[in-house]
Amino acid sequence: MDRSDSEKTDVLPMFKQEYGRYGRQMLVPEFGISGQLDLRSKRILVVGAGGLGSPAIQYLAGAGIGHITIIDDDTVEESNLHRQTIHAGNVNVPKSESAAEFVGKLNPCISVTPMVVRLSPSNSFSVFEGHDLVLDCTDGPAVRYLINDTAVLSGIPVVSASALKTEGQLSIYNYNGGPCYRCLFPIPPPADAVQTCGDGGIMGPVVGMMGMSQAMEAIKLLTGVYSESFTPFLMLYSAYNFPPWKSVKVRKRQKTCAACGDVPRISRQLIETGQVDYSEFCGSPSQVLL
Amino acid sequence: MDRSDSEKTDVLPMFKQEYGRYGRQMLVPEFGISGQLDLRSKRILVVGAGGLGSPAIQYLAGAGIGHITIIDDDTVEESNLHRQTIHAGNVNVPKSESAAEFVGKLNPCISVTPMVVRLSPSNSFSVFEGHDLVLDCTDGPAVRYLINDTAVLSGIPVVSASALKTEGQLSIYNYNGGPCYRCLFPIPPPADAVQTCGDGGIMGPVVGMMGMSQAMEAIKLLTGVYSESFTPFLMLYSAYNFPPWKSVKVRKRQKTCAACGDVPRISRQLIETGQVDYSEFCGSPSQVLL
Amino acid sequence: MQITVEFSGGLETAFDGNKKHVLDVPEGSSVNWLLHHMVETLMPDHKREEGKNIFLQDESVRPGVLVLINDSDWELEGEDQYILQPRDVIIFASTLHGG
Amino acid sequence: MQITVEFSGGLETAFDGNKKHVLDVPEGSSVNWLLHHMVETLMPDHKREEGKNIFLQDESVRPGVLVLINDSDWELEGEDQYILQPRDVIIFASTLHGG
Ligand SMILES: [Zn+2]
Ligand SMILES: [Zn+2]
Repeated sequence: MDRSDSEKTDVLPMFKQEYGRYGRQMLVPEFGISGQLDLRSKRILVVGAGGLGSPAIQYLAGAGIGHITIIDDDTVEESNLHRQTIHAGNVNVPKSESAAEFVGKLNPCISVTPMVVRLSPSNSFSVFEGHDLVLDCTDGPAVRYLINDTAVLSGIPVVSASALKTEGQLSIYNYNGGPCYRCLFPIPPPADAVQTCGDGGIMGPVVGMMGMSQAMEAIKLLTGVYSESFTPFLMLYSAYNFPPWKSVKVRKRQKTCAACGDVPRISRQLIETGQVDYSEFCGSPSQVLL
Repeated sequence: MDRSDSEKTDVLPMFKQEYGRYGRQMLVPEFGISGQLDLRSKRILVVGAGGLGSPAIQYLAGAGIGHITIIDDDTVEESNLHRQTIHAGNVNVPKSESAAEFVGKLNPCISVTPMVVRLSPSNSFSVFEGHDLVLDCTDGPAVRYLINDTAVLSGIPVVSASALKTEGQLSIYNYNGGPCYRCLFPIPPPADAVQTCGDGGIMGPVVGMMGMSQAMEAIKLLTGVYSESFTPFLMLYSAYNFPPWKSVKVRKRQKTCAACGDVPRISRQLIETGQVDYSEFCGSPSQVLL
Repeated sequence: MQITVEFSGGLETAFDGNKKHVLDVPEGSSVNWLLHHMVETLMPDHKREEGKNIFLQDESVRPGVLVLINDSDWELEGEDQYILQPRDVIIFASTLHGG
Repeated sequence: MQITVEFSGGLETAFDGNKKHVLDVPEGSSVNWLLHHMVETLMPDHKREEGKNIFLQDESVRPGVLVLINDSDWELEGEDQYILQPRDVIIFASTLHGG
C-alpha cells in the first residue's frame, strides 16, 4: 500500500486510501464503517484455492479482510480454469501462490500468506492458530472432517461449502450454538457415494455461486450479523431447478457429537497422533470410526 | 491458443486442448459435449464491465463462449475493486480493455473484443448485431430501456441483472414467449426512486452473486435449456434475509407492450433519430414517454 | 385472517423500515384495498405523505414496483382485483437498476 | 393424501432419475414408512437392490443424507417417527463434498 499521501492519523481509524477503496460498501447501512473496521481487524484462513476458493478469495480480499491465509498444495492445471478464474495465466503455478498474487494485485491494503502444503492432522492446529474464521473450500470428505474437528477444538467457526455437477450446498459450522459438521453427519458417507469435482464434473458458475456465498456469509459472520442470534441453516443450490435455491433450518449443536458434544471423543492429541484416521475413514462403505 | 500439439481433425469437433480445458463441465450430464459445442459457436455481448460484468465475464470466458464483446466506456477506479475484481491491478485502465485482458489470459481458446464506447441510441443496433445473447450488466434505468428496445428489435434475448446495497434481481427478457423489460416495467420509475451502486452503496458479493447467476443463466439459455418451454421468472436475492433467495413467476409477453407488443410503438428509426429519449425519460418523477 | 406483506428492493423505506409484516385483514379484501390499508397503517404519520408518493401513483403501485402474490406476478392473479386468501404472502418489489 | 418428495445432491440416481415426485400416501404414515414405500415404488425393479444400498443403511437413510421436512432438518421434527401431513414436502439431500 502506498501510504505516502494517505496518512492514518490518530483521529481516523483507517488510512484515507481505505475510505476511497471501501466507500461503496461502507455506504450500505447493514455494513457501515463499523463493518469495515471489523473486517480490517480479522484474519481468515481459506483451505483450498480451487473452485470455491477462487471467488471467495477474490471477494474477501476486495472487501478488505485484514489478513488472508491460503493453504493449498495443488498446482494450477488448464482443466481448472473454467471454474478457478483467479488462476488466469498461472498454469503450473502452485494454487495458493497464484491466488495470493491475485490478492496482492487486487488489494495492497491487506496482507496475504500462501501456504503450499497439504492440510494434515499433524499441521492443522498450527495452521488454524490465530485465525478468526476458516473457509472450507476443499474437495473431499476426509479433509472436511479434519477441518471440522480442528476448528471445533480451536474454537473457530467454519463457513463450509461444496459443489458437484449442477448443485451446491453451504452451511456455517461451530458457531453460536449451531452444529458442527459431525453433528449433521456423524458417520462418514460410504466411499462409493463420494464424487469429487474432478471425477463427477462441475459447472463453473455453480461452484462459483457457492464460493461467492461463502464470501458473503463470512462477511456477515465477521461483522457480527449472527452474534446475537443464529439459526443454523443449510443452503441448497440446484442450477437447473426452479426455484434454484432452497434454504432450510438444521439442527443445533448435538450433545452426543463426537467433536463438539458434551463428552467429546475427539481430541487434539488423538488427531495429531494419527488415531483419528482421516485418510482411511471414508475409504470403505461400511467402515465407521469414532 | 497454442495449436501446435492440438490439431483439430475432421473427426473431432474441437481441438484436443479444448477437451482438456472443458472436460470437467462436459462431464456434467445436463451440459455434455453438445453443450460445449453450443457455447463454442455462440457470440455474447456484455454491456458493462462493472460489478455484474466482472464475475459474469470471468465465468463465461472460462466456460468457453466462442466470442465475447465487452462494451464499457468507464475507467477502473480504486473504489470499484471491492466488487470488480476482474480489474485487479488495472486502476485507470478502460474497463472493457482491462476485462478483455483478463479473458485473454484466462482462455486463449476464445476471442474477445473490447469496445471503449458508451452504448447509445445511435450505436446500439450496430453493436448488438451478430450476437446471440446480450447480458445487461449496466448501472441505471435509461440504458436498461435502450438495451431492451434494441434487443427486442434485433431479436436477441437478454439476461438482465441488477443490484443495490444488499439486494439483487435477475430476469431473462425477450426470449421464447417471455416478457421484455417494458412488459414488466412499461413506465420508467421516477428519478427520485433510482439509486446507482455509486450513490446507494453495494456489497461486493451481492452484485457478484447476481453477475454469477447471469453467467449460469446465459449458459443454460445458450445450450437450449429453455428452448422447449420457458416460464418467465424473476430471481430476488437479499443477502441479510432468510431465506436469501426467492424465485417468482412473472407475466409473459404483453400484447400491449410498446416494444414487443402486437402493435409496437418503438422502432429502430425512432431510437436512432433520438425520438425515444433515453437520457431524459427517467429524469423526472412524472414524465412518461411512449 | 392473516396475510404476510414483504418488501424487496428498498421499498421498506417508504414504510417503517421493516421488511416483513404480518397483517390481520378482513375476509374478502382485495389487493387494491390492501394498498391503501398499508398506507394508513404501516407508514409512520410524519412520513405518510412522502411514503405514499414513493409507494403509490394514480391510486396503484408506482411504476417500477412489482406486486408478487404467493411467488407469482400479480398480473397472473388478477392484479389489484385479486381477493386475499388466508396466509397469502404479498411481496412488493421495487426494481433495482444498479450494477 | 398427497405429499411431495424431492431429491438433492444426486440422490435421484438411486431412484428413477427424477428429482421430484408427488406421492399418494395413507393418512397417518410416518417418514419411516415412507422410506420403505419409496424403495418399493420409486425404484425400477432392476436397480432396487443397488438403489436401496445407496439410499438406506441399517433401515434408516444412509450416512451423509439429510432428510428435510418442509424446509426443516428432520431432527427438529421427530426424525423418522414424524407423521406425514397433507402437502408436506420431504427433501432427501445427499451431502456434497466437491469444490
Ligand atoms: Zn458437533
Ligand atoms: Zn415487451
